[in-house]
Amino acid sequence: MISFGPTEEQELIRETLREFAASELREAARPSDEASRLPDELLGKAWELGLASAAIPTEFGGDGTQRSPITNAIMLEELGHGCVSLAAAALSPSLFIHPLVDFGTEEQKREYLPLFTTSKYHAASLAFQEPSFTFDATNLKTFAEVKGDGYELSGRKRLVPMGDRASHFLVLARGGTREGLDDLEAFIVPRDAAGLTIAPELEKTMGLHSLPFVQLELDRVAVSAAARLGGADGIDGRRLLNSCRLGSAALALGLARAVMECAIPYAQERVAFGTPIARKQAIAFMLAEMQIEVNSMRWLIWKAASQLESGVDATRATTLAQTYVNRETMKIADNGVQVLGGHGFIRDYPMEMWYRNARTLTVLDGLCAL
Amino acid sequence: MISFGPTEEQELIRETLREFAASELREAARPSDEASRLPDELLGKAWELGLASAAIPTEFGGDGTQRSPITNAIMLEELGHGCVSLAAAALSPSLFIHPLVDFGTEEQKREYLPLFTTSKYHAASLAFQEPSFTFDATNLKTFAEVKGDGYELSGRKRLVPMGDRASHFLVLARGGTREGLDDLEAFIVPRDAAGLTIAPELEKTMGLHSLPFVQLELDRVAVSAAARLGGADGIDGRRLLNSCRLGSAALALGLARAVMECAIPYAQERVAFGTPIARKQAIAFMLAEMQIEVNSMRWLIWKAASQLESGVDATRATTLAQTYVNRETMKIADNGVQVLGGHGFIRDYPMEMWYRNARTLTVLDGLCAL
Amino acid sequence: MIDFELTELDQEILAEVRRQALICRKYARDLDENEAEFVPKELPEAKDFKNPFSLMSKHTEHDTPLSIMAMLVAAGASWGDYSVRMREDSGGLGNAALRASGTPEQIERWKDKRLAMAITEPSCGSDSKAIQTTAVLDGDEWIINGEKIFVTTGCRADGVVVWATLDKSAGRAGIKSFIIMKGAPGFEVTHKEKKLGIRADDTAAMVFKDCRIARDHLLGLNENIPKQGAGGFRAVMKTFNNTRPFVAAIGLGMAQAALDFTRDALAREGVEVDWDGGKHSRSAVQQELIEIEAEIEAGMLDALHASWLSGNGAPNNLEASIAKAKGGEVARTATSRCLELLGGLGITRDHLAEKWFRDARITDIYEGTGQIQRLIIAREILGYSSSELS
Amino acid sequence: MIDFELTELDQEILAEVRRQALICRKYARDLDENEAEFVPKELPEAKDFKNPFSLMSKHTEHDTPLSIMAMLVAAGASWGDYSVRMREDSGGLGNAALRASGTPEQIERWKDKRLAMAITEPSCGSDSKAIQTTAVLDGDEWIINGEKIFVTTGCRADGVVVWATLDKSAGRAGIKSFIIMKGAPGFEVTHKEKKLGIRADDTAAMVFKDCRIARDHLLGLNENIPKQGAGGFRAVMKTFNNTRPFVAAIGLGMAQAALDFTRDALAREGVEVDWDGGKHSRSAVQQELIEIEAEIEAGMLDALHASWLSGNGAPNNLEASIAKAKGGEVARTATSRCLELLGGLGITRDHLAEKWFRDARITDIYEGTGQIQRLIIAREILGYSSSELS
Repeated sequence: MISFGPTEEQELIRETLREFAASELREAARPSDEASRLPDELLGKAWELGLASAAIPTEFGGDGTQRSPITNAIMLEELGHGCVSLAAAALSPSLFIHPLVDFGTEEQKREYLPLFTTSKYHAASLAFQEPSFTFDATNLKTFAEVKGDGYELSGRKRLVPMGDRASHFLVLARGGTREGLDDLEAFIVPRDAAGLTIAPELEKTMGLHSLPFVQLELDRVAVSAAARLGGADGIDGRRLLNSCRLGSAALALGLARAVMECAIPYAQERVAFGTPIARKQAIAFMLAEMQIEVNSMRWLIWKAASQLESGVDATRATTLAQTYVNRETMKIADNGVQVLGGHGFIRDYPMEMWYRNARTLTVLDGLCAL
Repeated sequence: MISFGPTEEQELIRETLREFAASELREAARPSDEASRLPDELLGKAWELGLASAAIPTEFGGDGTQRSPITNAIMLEELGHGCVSLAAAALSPSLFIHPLVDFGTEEQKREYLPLFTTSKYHAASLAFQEPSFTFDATNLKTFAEVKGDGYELSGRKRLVPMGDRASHFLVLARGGTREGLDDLEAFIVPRDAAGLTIAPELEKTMGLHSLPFVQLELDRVAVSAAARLGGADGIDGRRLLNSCRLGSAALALGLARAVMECAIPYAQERVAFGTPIARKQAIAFMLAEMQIEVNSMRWLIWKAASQLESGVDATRATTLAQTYVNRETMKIADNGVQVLGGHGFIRDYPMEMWYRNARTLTVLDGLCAL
Repeated sequence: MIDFELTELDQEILAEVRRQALICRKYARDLDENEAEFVPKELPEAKDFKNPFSLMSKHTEHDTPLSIMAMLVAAGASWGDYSVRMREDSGGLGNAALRASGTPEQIERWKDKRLAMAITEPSCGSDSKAIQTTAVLDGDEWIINGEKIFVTTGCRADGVVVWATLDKSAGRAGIKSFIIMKGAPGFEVTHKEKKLGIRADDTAAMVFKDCRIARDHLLGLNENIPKQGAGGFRAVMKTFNNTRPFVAAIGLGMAQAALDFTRDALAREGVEVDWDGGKHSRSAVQQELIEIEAEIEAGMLDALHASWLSGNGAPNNLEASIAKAKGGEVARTATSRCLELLGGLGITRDHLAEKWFRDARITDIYEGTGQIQRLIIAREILGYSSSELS
Repeated sequence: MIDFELTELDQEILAEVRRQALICRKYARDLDENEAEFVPKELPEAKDFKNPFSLMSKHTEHDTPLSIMAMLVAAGASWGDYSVRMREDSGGLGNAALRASGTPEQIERWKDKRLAMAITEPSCGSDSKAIQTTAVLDGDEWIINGEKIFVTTGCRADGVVVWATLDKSAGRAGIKSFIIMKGAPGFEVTHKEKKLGIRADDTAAMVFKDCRIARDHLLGLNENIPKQGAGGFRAVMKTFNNTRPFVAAIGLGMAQAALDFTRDALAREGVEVDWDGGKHSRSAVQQELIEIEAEIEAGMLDALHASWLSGNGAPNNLEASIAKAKGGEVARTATSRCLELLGGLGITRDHLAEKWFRDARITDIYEGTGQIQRLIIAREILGYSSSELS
């Protein structure tokens, strides 16, 4: 039955996070960007909202509510509205937790989920991106080879979020036994694994300055059979990717809405040629276009998230949503800069930061999971 | 030396054709479209302008001026400004004449070029398009097989312009001996060749109503070795295709300019909400966009044509021009309809015809040659 | 609860719509070529046609509500052929206006008539303030004088709802809606437009020359001209709130038809989207198919959202215009992009793709162009009046 | 004769530009990170730098004229790094204004100074009528009061050409240009902007507080305020006709740099455009590469066309705005599309691609936004005044 109505609980969560985003994230966004520094106290505050433990069943110490991709999409939009960079940092443990909840064996859940149920932010991450301009999930260059009872992982990963402090990485690799996404496997690799070299992204990124990225080099990293996520069953690679892609898309939606909500009052206040620029069709139509696309993006994300939630294959819906959201977010951020003109180009306003963040976010999958 | 200045002769030709297009083509365009009928008398008048014989050297009875793709681009823009459908009909012999001038052996030129130097319009055409939705010039399904001293041609062609009256077809086929465009060959096939079946396009086309198209079926059509264009040397398939693609692009440019020049006065005269709609930024910016792209298209076409003229490989420049022109022409025609609103949708105005013609023209290569 | 799944009943209804649509499609080409009226009830197959909405009797609160189903049914019908939809239901925009603004007696009196809506005049588009058609009360009769164009289904309708002004100096507040039935003295349909598309659908031009109608033919019966504000005009405009997403859905049905045809045609030649791959494993054509599908999906969700709001009695002026703006744009661009993908064969009249391209183009023009919709959206989000942003 | 081929001399000049550009590129990252001034003359390699225009001494009538070469040189320099160009020539926009509006004596006096141009104020963008900075004659001195922002190269310039009004009630006709050198009493550079891009290039905010300058610092020395028309304003605006295509060319140089980098990076991983193939033989990425290249090419040809006209002494107000509108749009979209093609690696600061994306964004903003350019274009083709279309 088609409905666009959030539950009362979802409305409540939305309100809470909207306030948090406005009071905490938005405030910290610019200083963190300028300093390329992630404020630890903010991670702590975000953690207290229970973002991580909400997805963890009570039996493993979590809050046990049903893991809901739709609720997550609503949450991520709000956090992204505050600051996508800080939001991604706060939520990056979901890259580890959600796949574990979705695919982990009983033992894996018991071993790792409790890490995230204490009162202190605990970092873990997903290693997905690789050092190739033609990087494609169907064609990873990181391989897992069966060695004895376990596996040996070899390859290079880049742009691993929160990798500077993650205690564990979920490393995506090819098993080499099947085709395309069917061949996708995930391995739990502790930070101190032999053969794993972690280096910061020395040159940093254009946007998302407050999100620390690292590079991983896996030189025949030996892991036990128990490190293979899902054990003998492995994972549903499509579901994992869809979850990550929709996570980024929901953040982007929040960013796009932030741009719009900044451009509207600016255009109303800014007077040129004797009249507020918002009263000029060229500007007014740009703003209208933003509203059209913010709405459209949200429904595409919700539809894909609802498929993820009901367990049907959401690959097609996710591809549609991601393709659309990446393009429209960038267009909105670009037009946001244009509405502000010179003020869109200087760092006194948040717009140029959003422009950089939009372009950075929309070329990366896997900054958080839905 | 970079220059955008036409020669005096080119200016003169432009003026002449602009007048002809305005007085003859524009007048006949709508009645021909409604009746799906090509007025013979118009073909005669166009022929008298010497469009065909200009490219034919004096030794073969032509006017002998240097064949100039740049001049042709200027001409085609003007004729397309009048009516692309009638212009394509008037110029379709160029599809046969220009390749013959460019690649024909001495014997081939002597035999066929004089057909076009009389005072009466003489139809010949190029058979290129095939019955496949994934049609691609690098992958033709019409083959030429060596049989004895000659060749046997087999395959199916569609949308052959002026095929209802063409005395000869230049049939594009694969030789089967080389890769991609290097394998492209052209054969001169008379209308009455054994094994050649000519059928009208029963269902007609959405636009270009006055241009008669036919389908060809080649069932082991035997031709002599002398029918192979260029003899033992064959042809430069790239040059042939570039010439055809730029021909269509130049026509499209004329059409786009016609749309703009109709939309501008309409928007100035049409009053809504108490003011001419041209004074609203939403409309004014659409018109400005049309002018930007009409200019941009013209320079891209001229640049590619100048490469064709100087004999260097114009494939890259042609691809850029064609890609750009196809997209922008369609956008201009689409916005032209939008500026006229309801009047853009009814057949009292030329706009809806240009919209159909634009979409039709921009999916077909090879309606005339530059 | 946020949900996008169709229930079994939803699917059953839409399956019936599609079954009929496929039958009607067989006649579409011929009717277009002949610019002929299209009455599905007279098709040989029509005796088996069920009214899809009759299946709604089985409807429970777990099924998708009627407001949303109406969009899906509209898109499903125009997926077959644009004209099918127009012929199936009992009337056009005029009936919607009657339901929105008529008194209970008026609604009862004319509910079974097919009513077109006559707004546009030769010198005004969406600018209702500029309406020149006048209504003057003469005893117990109104005398109507004026000219209307672009009256959809104006030829075959039983009557027309006409916008006319009681007092030009009063602006919008002076505009009233009148029901004028065919046969009224001085009412003449002068012209049937020849069009780019929707050719099997009549578009009329009409003249009212001292046309006399009874006093009770004023919709709503309110003869007052309020001193301030737009008077009943707002209520009249509400009619359009409901039709805007509907019109978008119709356009999107055609866009979906074009995409489905294109996808099938290309798939038969081995070109299909691999949904697993990223941008580096896609062909240019696959990428284009994905983008077109995303556009249509976005437009359809906007239409469903606007109708979901209205079904809940929530205001949806903003969302109705979003749906119409997006739907109108998608209808024109998606069909055009499909033709580009199909190449030369797509523009032949062998297939209906070229017809859908022509038919769909009206979506961004009628019932308020995309530009008008963007003005409405911008005014809503900026809190501007129509004089502050014009 | 219509021709697009570069002569040997043309190519020699551009090769020298490229050689220097590649050297400057080595320093670009560091200067961006430190938001530092960039003076190529001080680079270790600079002793070998030739002024490319010095090669023009060999120029004949068969070579591409200077007006066009200036565009190619500008694009060639910004292909290396945006800041290279700004530092190389002797001045900024202020020098162009001096040349356009100064008396011979004024031109001679200040020709060797680097002059910035101060137009924008905190409460006005491109709206010159709204200028609040005032100039009042007091004996033989002008007293200037006001605030200016977005003054490109305002920090390092030797002086500034400032727009100020003699009489606010006179509108544009009251606006005059004054040369104010650094050190003038009451003239203070208050702020260096931190920016998205072109960070090695200073953008200043400045204040004039009872700033006194000699009477002969009024550019052109014409103190009259014409009763009708815009007075000398038209002449001042002519300055921009010459700079608009130039600014476009600079942006397009960056776009070309991004495309070349992207093409090379992808080619090293085996992804290259096959120019022979049609759309059915192209990958999505190849198609995108083709479209970006076509956009850049179109923009560059528009810039060359506008400069060809001005070189011939022909009016080019329309074409200059076409070049700026197109160039500005291409600069922002092409660099953005390239980053999208490069994926995750493109947004790291390992490479300059992300810098070009940031730098290029200014192209569609400064010296008249894309919206202002479209207004100019529309007015030209519609024959409207600025009050008829605003």
